[in-house]
Amino acid sequence: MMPSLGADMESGKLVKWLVEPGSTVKKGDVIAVVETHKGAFEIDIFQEGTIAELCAKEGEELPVGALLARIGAPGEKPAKAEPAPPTVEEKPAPPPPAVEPPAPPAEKPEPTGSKAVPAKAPAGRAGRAKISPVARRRAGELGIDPAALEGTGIDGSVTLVDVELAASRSRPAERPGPTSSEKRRAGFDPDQMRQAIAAAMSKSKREIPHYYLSTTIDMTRALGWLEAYNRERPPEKRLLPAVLLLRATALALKAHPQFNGFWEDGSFHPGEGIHVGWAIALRGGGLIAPAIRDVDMLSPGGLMEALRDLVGRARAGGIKGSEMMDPTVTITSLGDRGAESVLGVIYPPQVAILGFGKVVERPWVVDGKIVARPLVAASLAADHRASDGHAGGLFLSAIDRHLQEPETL
Amino acid sequence: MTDAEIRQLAAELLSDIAPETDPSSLPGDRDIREELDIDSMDFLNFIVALAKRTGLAIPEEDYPRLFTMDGIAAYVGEKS
Amino acid sequence: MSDKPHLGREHGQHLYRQMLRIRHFEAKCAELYQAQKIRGFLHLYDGEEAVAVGIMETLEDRDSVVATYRDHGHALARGLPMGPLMAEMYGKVEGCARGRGGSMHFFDRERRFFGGNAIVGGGLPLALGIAMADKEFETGGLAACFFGEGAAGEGEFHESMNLAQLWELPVLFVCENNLYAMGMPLELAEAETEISRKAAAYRMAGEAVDGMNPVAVESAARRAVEAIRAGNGPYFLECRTYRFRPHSMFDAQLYRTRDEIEVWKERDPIPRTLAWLQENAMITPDELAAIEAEVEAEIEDAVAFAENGTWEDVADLEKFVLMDEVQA
Amino acid sequence: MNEQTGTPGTNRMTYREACRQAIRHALIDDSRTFLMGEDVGLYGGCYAVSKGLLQEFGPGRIRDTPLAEAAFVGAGIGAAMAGMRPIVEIMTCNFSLLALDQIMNNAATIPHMSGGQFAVPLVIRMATGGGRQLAAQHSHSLEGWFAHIPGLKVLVPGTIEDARFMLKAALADPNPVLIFEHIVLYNEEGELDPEVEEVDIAKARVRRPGSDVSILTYGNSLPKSLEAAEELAKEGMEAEVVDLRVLRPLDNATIFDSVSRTRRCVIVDEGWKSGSISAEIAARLAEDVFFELDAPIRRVCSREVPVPYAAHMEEAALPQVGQIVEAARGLVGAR
Repeated sequence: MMPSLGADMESGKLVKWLVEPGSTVKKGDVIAVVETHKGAFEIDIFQEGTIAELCAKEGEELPVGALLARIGAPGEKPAKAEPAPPTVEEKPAPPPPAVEPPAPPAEKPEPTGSKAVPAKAPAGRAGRAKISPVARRRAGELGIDPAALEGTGIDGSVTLVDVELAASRSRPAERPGPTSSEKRRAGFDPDQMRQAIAAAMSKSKREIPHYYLSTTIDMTRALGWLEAYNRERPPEKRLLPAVLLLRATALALKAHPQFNGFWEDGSFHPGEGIHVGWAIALRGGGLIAPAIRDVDMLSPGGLMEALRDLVGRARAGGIKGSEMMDPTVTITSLGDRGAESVLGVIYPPQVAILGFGKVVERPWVVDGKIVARPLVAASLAADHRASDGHAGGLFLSAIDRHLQEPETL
Repeated sequence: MTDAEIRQLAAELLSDIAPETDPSSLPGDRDIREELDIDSMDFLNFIVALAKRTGLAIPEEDYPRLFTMDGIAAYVGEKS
Repeated sequence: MSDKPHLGREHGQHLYRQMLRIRHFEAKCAELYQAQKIRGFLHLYDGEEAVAVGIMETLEDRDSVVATYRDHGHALARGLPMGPLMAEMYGKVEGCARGRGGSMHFFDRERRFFGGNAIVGGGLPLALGIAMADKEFETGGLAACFFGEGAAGEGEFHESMNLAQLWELPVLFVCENNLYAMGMPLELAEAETEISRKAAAYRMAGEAVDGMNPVAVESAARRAVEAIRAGNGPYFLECRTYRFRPHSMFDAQLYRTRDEIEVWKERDPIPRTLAWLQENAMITPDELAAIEAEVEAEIEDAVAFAENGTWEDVADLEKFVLMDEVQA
Repeated sequence: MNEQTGTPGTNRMTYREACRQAIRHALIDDSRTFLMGEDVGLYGGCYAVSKGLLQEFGPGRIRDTPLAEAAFVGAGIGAAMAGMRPIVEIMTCNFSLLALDQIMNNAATIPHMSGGQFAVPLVIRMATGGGRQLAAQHSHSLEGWFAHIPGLKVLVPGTIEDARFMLKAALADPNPVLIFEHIVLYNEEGELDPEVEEVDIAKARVRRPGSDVSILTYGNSLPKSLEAAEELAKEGMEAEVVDLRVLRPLDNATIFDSVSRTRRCVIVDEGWKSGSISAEIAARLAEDVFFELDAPIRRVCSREVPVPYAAHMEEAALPQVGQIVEAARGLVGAR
């Protein structure tokens, strides 16, 4: 058929046939030259077979879609010279050699009645992802491809929350277009990060019924062990107290798995592995909490290396998206400066966040006597849908117990 | 190393860690951790770098002497 | 016109002048329409001038007028200045409705001219309400409501006739029976072709009068107005008249014969009135020439006024869709 | 005064009584005001709204009319143009079609067409809506139709307070104002805030704040929507219910603000969907706050049938609480 070579092309003049009846053609062969108001174009073919009949004459002006030639199956005899009765069509007209994509395969019918399951493959045009207008706009602002996200909205559509969550989990560095390098540092746009934090934290406070527990842990043994450990090592091999907090938490989580995982679709899903999101404050504001994977399986030295690597890359903007998606639980530790205690906000869909204040020297009663001890306030903020306070108390106690046996960490 | 060289080195190492700051303009008696907003990991990285550049061991118990520029200058000057 | 022995010289000339103003004004309108200065529908009153002139002679400032879309004659006879009328037809903001209404919708609040209404029968209920207000506020005023015989086919006509009589409202119903509702001949439209008899069905006082004679119309209107002001409720005047020109500018007049038009033209109120004035020595050639000159000058001024007018700012398009206040 | 008064000495009254009090006070406040319509006097009003007013104010102020909607509505327009402040009652909005010429061609056009010379300070009250088994010539909701017409204001009191005070604001307005009173609401009873003595006729009102979905509605669909919101709250979904109150001119600001906050919207309208006020609102949302939407707009409207007589059929034809709940619930997806 006369192909449409442009939106404004209505007809074309067949200038020259480059094949004749009986010619064998294959996909990509040029079979004719057509003249249009934009000039002459070679017409190539998208089929294989034998030219059965040339329907259009050279010099003829034909509208788009008009029959140019019939193509038979490979090897098929060309039609006889005298025209066949017009009612007898051996083969349907070939599809136009246009650049239309093949029709999408028919979608498998969704099982009906399973209302709770969001339809993953949207039923829209040609499998196009369903993205809400605001989600699309926000994704554009954040430089995220919304079509790549898993939609949780109506009919599996990608909603604003999906975009905000993805933004908060992934590095929005691949943002296309010009960027204001003034504002951006190390791959993060502070405004975008603020928005992402705002979205995630708002969602958390809106949807997660938090409960909070805290306890004070005597760090004498842990720090003493650490001091001894570090004394024998050059600075680059030394550990930070954070390593002990991470290890103690990871080991406690093994015994209390209800704090390690996600609340999704109305129920708790335990995490596969203990991947601790470590909250890292970025210079100049903002916060990300990428995962250190399998903390329970790392040695203190290995963990320290992982931590150093993670913090370094976080500051430099080199966190992988998967590292943002991985955490099964989060720890926020204030280190040696800042406040004495912290009560965290759970990062949805996780179910718990541990908070460690700075280590402070305080009076402490040991064997009936008041002595100065380095203490840390440890807190647990947990999702009451997934666990109860009693279990939370046991979990905090387990962390304390592990910190009293630093050599086992 | 002279006092000035030590201070210059420290400022250079610190600005690697806190690139948006200007440690060289820091008053010598201020806590660099507060002034440059560096945390324990940053500080440890600073110690690692300082040890490497000066060849000093810098045991952990000496860390508190390295919280100010004046302290760093005195410490490195004394040990090297 | 010997049946009007008391018609004075001055008044006779006045009637003539008023009709002439309308006739010549409209002749100018037709010319300007063909010159595309005036667009839209243009319905000329040519032949019916005696009705508006005769009725308006009897009205006072406190009275109100509800007109039809063939409203040029009503407006001029009511005393609306010619310039703003012409400007209205030009669509200029200096028009009597800011160019919003055009030929069919002349309005003048000051002269209690409640608009040319282009829905046949649509003005009758308005006249009732105006009359209710006249009654409530005891102004002594009445509402003169013009409509064609075609309105008698509308429900609004009958509802209004009934309600006006029922509530004894001071309404002067003026039916301009020109025999054709657009192209629909009266005898094909109405079972009862004597429109004034319809009033009787509502127990309303009424009569039919020669609408080609301004003096006859005026004297009938005086009787009507007197009765209304006496508190007797509404009055119905059927004025039998004829329009010489087509319904509007784009009308081939397939529904009537040239002969019929010629017969009616013999009764043209303007030459007849002039002839009568001349026969009775109530007008001198100089006076006639002066009247004609005055009328021509007035029209010339009106055209100039319209030509010099300005277009309403498009930014004001939505102005008055909703009013900010009711004018005092 | 009569059985609809409610408990004497308190501010508790029915919607019907609120309508009556509104008329009564309007008649007391302004001698230019009168009530005119079919059976408003001797009969006391088809829905008993004007019961007792003839006795109090006499036939000059409470005018029974013949069955002639075009004439008495048109007379109301003329009287308004000539300085009065009429209240015209049309028994039910289906009958308003007999006066549509007057409302559309005169009341709505003359102010503009006269270049601002003639205002039409008229109020037309009419009963609207279904739910009383009155079948297809007494049950329709045509307010959306009238909201199509520039030059009119269209009010839809959905609360006792609005029934009580909208009339006053309408009469003070220099434009033709149509008030649609829902027949099912007449018997609704409620407390009037003694502090409130007037209401605006320009703004929509948030009757119930919420964060998850906006339900935009009016009239008798308002109580249904509030009930639906309570249902949704049990499921943890906070619906914001916006009472449109004024269908023309629509309060875009309040509508857009609410939907921009909740990002989801269900429009509940007892009118039909096709070419309706719900369609208009949906179109405006699509035009102006498209990029705030996080889900498609949903509408719960009457089924596209003449409202039938049989109770179960009528119920099926009109918007119901369950449908509103379902529509809102469906918008939040799986999260």
